[in-house]
Amino acid sequence: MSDDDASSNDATYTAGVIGGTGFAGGELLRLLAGHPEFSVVQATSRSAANKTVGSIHPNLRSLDLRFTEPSDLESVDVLFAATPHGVSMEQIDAYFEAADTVVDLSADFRLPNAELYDEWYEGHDAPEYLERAEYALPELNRENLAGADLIAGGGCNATATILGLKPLVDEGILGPETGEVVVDVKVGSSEGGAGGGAASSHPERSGVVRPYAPISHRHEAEIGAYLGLDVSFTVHAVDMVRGASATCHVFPDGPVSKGDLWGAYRSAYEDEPFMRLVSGGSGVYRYPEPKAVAGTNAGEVGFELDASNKRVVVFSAIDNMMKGSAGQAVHAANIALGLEETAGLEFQGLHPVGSP
Amino acid sequence: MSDDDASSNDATYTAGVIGGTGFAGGELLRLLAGHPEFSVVQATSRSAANKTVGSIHPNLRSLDLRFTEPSDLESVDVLFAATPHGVSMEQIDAYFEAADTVVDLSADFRLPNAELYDEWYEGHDAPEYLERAEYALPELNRENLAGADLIAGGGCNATATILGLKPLVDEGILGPETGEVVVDVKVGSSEGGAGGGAASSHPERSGVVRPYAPISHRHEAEIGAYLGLDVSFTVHAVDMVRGASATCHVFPDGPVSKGDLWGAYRSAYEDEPFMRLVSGGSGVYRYPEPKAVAGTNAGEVGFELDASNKRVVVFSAIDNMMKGSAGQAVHAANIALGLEETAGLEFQGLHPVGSP
Amino acid sequence: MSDDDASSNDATYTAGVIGGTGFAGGELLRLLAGHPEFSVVQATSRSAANKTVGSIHPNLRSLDLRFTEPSDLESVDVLFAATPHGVSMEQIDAYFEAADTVVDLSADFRLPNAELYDEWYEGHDAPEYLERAEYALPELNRENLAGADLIAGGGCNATATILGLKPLVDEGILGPETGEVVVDVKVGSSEGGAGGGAASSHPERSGVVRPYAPISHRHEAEIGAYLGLDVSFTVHAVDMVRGASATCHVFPDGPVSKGDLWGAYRSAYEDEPFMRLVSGGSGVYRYPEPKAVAGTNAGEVGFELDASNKRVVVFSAIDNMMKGSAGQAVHAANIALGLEETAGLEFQGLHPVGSP
Amino acid sequence: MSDDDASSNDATYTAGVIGGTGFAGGELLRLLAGHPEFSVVQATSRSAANKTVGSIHPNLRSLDLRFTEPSDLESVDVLFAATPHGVSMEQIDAYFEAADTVVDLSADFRLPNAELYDEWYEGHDAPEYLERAEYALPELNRENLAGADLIAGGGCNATATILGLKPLVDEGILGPETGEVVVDVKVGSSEGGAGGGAASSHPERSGVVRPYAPISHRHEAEIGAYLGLDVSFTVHAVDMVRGASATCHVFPDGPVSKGDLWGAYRSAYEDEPFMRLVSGGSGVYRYPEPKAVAGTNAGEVGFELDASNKRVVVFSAIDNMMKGSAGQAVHAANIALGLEETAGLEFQGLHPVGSP
Amino acid sequence: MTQAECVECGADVDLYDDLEVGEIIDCGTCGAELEVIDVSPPVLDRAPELEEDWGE
Amino acid sequence: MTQAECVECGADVDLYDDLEVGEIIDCGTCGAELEVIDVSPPVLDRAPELEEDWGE
Ligand SMILES: NC(=O)c1ccc[n+]([C@@H]2O[C@H](COP(=O)([O-])OP(=O)(O)OC[C@H]3O[C@@H](n4cnc5c(N)ncnc54)[C@H](OP(=O)(O)O)[C@@H]3O)[C@@H](O)[C@H]2O)c1
Ligand SMILES: NC(=O)c1ccc[n+]([C@@H]2O[C@H](COP(=O)([O-])OP(=O)(O)OC[C@H]3O[C@@H](n4cnc5c(N)ncnc54)[C@H](OP(=O)(O)O)[C@@H]3O)[C@@H](O)[C@H]2O)c1
Ligand SMILES: NC(=O)c1ccc[n+]([C@@H]2O[C@H](COP(=O)([O-])OP(=O)(O)OC[C@H]3O[C@@H](n4cnc5c(N)ncnc54)[C@H](OP(=O)(O)O)[C@@H]3O)[C@@H](O)[C@H]2O)c1
Ligand SMILES: NC(=O)c1ccc[n+]([C@@H]2O[C@H](COP(=O)([O-])OP(=O)(O)OC[C@H]3O[C@@H](n4cnc5c(N)ncnc54)[C@H](OP(=O)(O)O)[C@@H]3O)[C@@H](O)[C@H]2O)c1
Ligand SMILES: [Zn+2]
Ligand SMILES: [Zn+2]
Repeated sequence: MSDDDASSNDATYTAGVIGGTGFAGGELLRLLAGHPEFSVVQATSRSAANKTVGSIHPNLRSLDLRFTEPSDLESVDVLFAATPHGVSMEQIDAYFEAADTVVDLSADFRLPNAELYDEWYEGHDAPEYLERAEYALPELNRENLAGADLIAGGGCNATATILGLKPLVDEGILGPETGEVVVDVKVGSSEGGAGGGAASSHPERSGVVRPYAPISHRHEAEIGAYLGLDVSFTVHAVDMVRGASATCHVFPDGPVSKGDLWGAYRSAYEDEPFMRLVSGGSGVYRYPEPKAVAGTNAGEVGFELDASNKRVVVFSAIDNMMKGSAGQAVHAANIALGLEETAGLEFQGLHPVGSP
Repeated sequence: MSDDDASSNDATYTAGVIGGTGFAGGELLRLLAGHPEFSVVQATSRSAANKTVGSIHPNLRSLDLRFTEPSDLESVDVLFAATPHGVSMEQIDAYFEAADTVVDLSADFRLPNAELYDEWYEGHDAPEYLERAEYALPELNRENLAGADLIAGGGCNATATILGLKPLVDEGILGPETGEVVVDVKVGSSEGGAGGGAASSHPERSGVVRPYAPISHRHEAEIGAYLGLDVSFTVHAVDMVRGASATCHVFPDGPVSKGDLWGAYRSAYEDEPFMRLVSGGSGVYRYPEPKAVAGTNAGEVGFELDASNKRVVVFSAIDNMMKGSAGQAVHAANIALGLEETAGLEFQGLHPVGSP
Repeated sequence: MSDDDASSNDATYTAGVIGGTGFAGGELLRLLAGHPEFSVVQATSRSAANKTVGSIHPNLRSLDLRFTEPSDLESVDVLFAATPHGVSMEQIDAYFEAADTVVDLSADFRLPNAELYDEWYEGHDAPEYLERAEYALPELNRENLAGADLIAGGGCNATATILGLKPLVDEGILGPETGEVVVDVKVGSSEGGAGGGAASSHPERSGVVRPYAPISHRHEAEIGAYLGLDVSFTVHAVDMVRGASATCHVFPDGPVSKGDLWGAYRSAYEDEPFMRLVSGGSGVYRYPEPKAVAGTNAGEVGFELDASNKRVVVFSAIDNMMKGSAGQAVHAANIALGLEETAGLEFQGLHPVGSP
Repeated sequence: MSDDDASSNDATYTAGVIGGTGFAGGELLRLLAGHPEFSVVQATSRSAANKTVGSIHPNLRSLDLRFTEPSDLESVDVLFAATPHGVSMEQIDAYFEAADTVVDLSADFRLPNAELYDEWYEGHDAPEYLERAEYALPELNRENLAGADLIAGGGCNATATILGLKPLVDEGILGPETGEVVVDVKVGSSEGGAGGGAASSHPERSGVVRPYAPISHRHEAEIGAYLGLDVSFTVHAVDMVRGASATCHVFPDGPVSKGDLWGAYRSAYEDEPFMRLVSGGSGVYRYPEPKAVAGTNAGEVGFELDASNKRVVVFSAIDNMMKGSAGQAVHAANIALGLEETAGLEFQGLHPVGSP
Repeated sequence: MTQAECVECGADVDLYDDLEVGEIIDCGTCGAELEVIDVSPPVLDRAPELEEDWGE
Repeated sequence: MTQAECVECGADVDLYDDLEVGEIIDCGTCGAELEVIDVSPPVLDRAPELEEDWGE
């Protein structure tokens, strides 16, 4: 295969990726290398410095780029950081020395203030940046992303949940005073990152329905902060690699009709370039499913009304590596820089597809 | 492989299986052929009459038995019926002509009366048998199974749910007056039986998290009838063949402690031969998981207390083909006939195991 | 999601797809809708006429197109046919009435003459087209594809095998006179198309290593015709949806060095836009694997030299829905029409990825 | 669940398991605890000493036994060792101090002499035991197992291959002088043991067809030693947890008929309690498949005759954790001690079953 | 119960007494589908293969 | 940027200017791990294989 040149000449912006060997880092590299307005000039790794990107990410074997040490940052327009929690808050000043715009995928800058951060995590090193940072999810926060210079990618489970519930909150069907909101999430193994331990080995992780966060998942903090809802949140690992699916069981105070629900969801997402409503219909795919969006930046949302017990069930499905991390980051960067929102994110996904 | 003789001489009871080519029927044949007190004398099939049992169930290739037409029932002590809903209620008189004891795995005799049946299904042909039938789940109904002559196997999702919630109901932690009970179920593809359509084909069914019964699942009727609870019930198909996992999100009225919960679950299941409490602990398997019980008649139940929002999360896992159907049926028959409860059900399951 | 307009104005060529509900048809629709030089004006189906394309292919929900009956063909520049064997040979005159260029994905026009066809299939309805048709695989037949008006897509298993062995044939390392060539193939479930029966149901098809064509697979005919080799061919179904992997065990007559092999493979594929050599190296992905190319038109080829018994083992991996069918067809059409070879086929695949 | 008492009183023999936390060790514990003639008195582990067996093997939660340090061996009748290669050869004297009979599952004592061992491994610490040891596979070596005091379990891929080819060797259809024997093996992830690294993580290992031992697999040594054949051997990892499937492509010198083949295989295996011939027939399962034997000690063997190129294709399928390791070890111990051959190994496997 | 020889693998196949000409049974050893050609004495032949697609 | 030939597959490998003797890089064509033996002119050799278990 003839080599792609990682840096194409007519690209408008240079980009770097910190944590380039990771799962989110690999997806960032794929998206940015195929993006018409970006040219990747650096991907960092401590463990694979000097190696080709393709030695870690086999789909990127045609990319002519080698990892370099993160201690040696090149100057770029936009720096994407995809490291574990805690790294970016330590390095944030160095990042801004190297770049005008920083997009961080960790939890370091997701929460609006230090108090909330301390409640769910363990003390912030650079709290002064918390207010400056904008939450990356365009469906929630598009108006503040234009021109933002510090962007904090949302958590994948939080993203799925927020996309499912936001239309109900916006329409007042759901609010801090309404009843219980149960969010039952099912996720794939890529959510754990590339470094998995014993529980992530193939023999142990195959075929599971495993309650991996029965209670107290930190993504509740984001959901509370941005939707104003206290949710009862439980996450299960299931046998897929990519994908996050949130089923929200909601009990509105008063009567709600299917028309109300369609109204809420259509007005929220009709003009969104990446959102699809999937509720009923015919055939095999009647509700949101992770595999229908796998590999893409799309989010599917749908609902059903359980008249008997006044419940609304909301389904929401994303690819955690795309809409739930790297895709969301690129989407937000597109908005921040004033580019076409869908630039670099056009892939439509596959059918048939197994468990991508 | 030298042939097993399907009918061993010192067996106490003869058995027949209606619907022997089906998934539940195949498991019944396996269990009964390996049972020290049963000898299988007939397995029926319309589509595979004259063929060996092993031509359909490859694990039973050593069983020396051929399918025969269901129109031609042999006299047996116990007749197990594993046909789709509606068949047994039509044939029940014929069944009792052929056998003293009938164990039916369909929904035909699960509900306590015709009114409830009509509410969830479409009119019963033999309502006079509804009261006579005993629900097969020993953990719920052991005292009525001894000597019963018509036994109705529980639904697999209902079984998982009832096993999870019954201890809370027994202790008064949960009742008709307490708040919402959300039951979010994940099931494997064998639940659909052998006859699957387009949605069950491997390319479409692999890797899914698919809401297949978002609302109004008929197993709610059994749960309501036997636990006195209206539950908010949603079932998802996930990528496994065997297994049903129910996550119950429960909001007790008053404060509950972990001690209360352990008390409730231990007093309910401590002496049960097939129930295991799995709540926390260390290692890879900390909560109930279908794959830990796959192939066995065991049920795992566990819980977690979400202090912040007064929620109890209950996890429950079974193998739908065993505790959820064929195993439960044999367990109930053992009790009905006064045999050792665990007879024929001793298999301990596998580790490691993928997606059995 | 705002609708994609299936027919974009500045597209150069109009296209139609016969068999649009099928697996290959769906991939053709995805590729052509995203192709800068094509605009899809028709997708046919008998079973889903009038339904939206998205009702069958959930990834294409944003495509604004409905299926129409195949009896009612629209005039297009290029007609792609993705129907079962036997349909195109009956319809070929009608196809040429509707279109200037026909790309057929079935076996109908793959073989060079009627004699060979009759040997492996059951009599050809339009043998006069056999010679006119060009085999679609560019790595084998690029020079004859420019300007071709009837293009016959290769079989997916044949494609994997031919890509693996051709460099050895070209270099004279392998030929009709050399020893046994054993080709042991592993394929995913999408190879069977959308219409699967009992053996393709999820419970039966999951987790298999199933010899589904132990001998006498028809793709041997293509391999014989285009490489001049009689191969010992066996195909196994394994648990993935997409992908075909061929392991060729080859016994050259004389001594061969690793340098000879690298020379053969590099000279064959160094300039090929879709071929990658993967032979050894470090990390997790050291040889060709279907999942490294899933969703893409790439082919991976690699080898190892078993000095002890003078065997060369050649590994070859493709996505059967792409390089093995729809991607190959679009690639060939690009060449036939003089377009950029990679147009519409730029997707780089995913990492991590499960079993796509 | 009421506890099983690991040591039942009427058991004839006491047993210990070295490497009890491993995959093979866990299966040994399951089999021996359920065996009518054994009582498990010790299971060792360095990493989990003092922990319950159920904390590692969730299926054995009812077993009342804790791991102890391997340095502190109890006296037993039979000691099973399931440690990585190299451990048993160092400890063998200590083992014989603790036990009358030693069954080792590693490669340490599999080969008949030190020369062959040195050729494939790196120097033996206790070569004097090599001749004393008996290869555990009863279908190959039953006559020497009775009364043996050192038994060496076969490699799982070697076992699958030997079971497939032995009938042909016995009948003289295959021999050192006949042509190439290509053995193309597909295995599950449990073959790698519990300690897997990056390549065994779920995201990387799912959905693979990965050539993991393209050439020079050490099991060739056993096959050569016991069948007298040099085989061309290649092993692929596929997406299952349990199972090894060997496809042997064989080219006999002279003409062979289907009758000859049936004769060879029937005479070899007709009286074998664990072997099944599966060759053609009807339905979904026509040839050997790992999932048809998963969880059992059965081996399936079948064949097809490729008249056109004088090839015989032999298929062979086992569960690597059973017939390929723990089950084979217990089977051999049964023979060594003069017990019923099938004792403790009666489980018939499951249908349907996914990827166990 | 009488027996007949399987034409595919040579194993004995048990035949129930009321078996009729034209019935199809499968051999318990090799699984081949066998047609009853005659009943006294019993003769079996391979049943015509249904062109059954079982996985491609 | 200078180049050296991969000893495994013969392809050219781009070498960054500050590469030092002893560093390990992988060939972009065949993936082989190569050790820098000399820098002027640059010479590569196969890096000693780590006995890495990658899947068994
Ligand atoms: N996976 C998801 O679904 C997902 C979704 C949303 C958000 N995220 C967030 O994205 C981030 C990355 O997640 P991931 O799943 O891609 O994790 P991952 O696969 O474990 O990758 C982490 C990357 O960070 C690098 N790294 C680790 N520690 C570092 C340090 N101290 N300094 C510099 N580099 C360091 C690692 O490479 P070297 O060790 O080679 O340097 C690796 O490239 C996390 O914050 C995660 O929460 C992930
Ligand atoms: N699968 C589960 O997880 C599960 C769990 C709990 C309860 N159940 C219940 O168990 C029953 C069987 O389920 P399954 O999953 O085993 O279904 P299945 O695989 O579809 O099997 C149905 C069986 O019934 C036979 N049959 C169908 N219609 C018949 C008729 N009119 N008369 C006589 N036999 C007939 C079929 O064989 P022929 O067509 O060859 O006659 C087949 O053997 C159902 O009622 C189901 O609700 C199943
Ligand atoms: N799947 C692969 O990996 C692969 C690889 C290489 C080549 N191919 C070839 O590509 C072709 C399609 O394969 P597939 O896997 O996509 O099969 P498929 O999923 O079964 O699709 C077949 C399509 O053809 C239509 N169709 C069937 N009979 C027809 C008729 N008589 N007239 C008009 N339309 C008809 C069907 O739709 P309606 O019933 O709605 O009309 C359906 O859309 C086959 O020839 C196959 O050999 C497939
Ligand atoms: N897996 C298969 O399919 C298979 C098939 C045939 C044969 N075998 C053979 O069976 C043996 C075990 O394989 P496995 O797959 O079960 O491996 P595994 O899962 O890695 O287990 C190895 C066990 O050995 C223990 N161990 C490791 N080093 C030890 C030492 N120096 N001294 C004492 N105990 C030690 C480990 O426990 P602690 O670290 O806690 O002590 C662990 O319990 C191997 O020799 C393998 O070749 C395996
Ligand atoms: Zn036979
Ligand atoms: Zn190289």
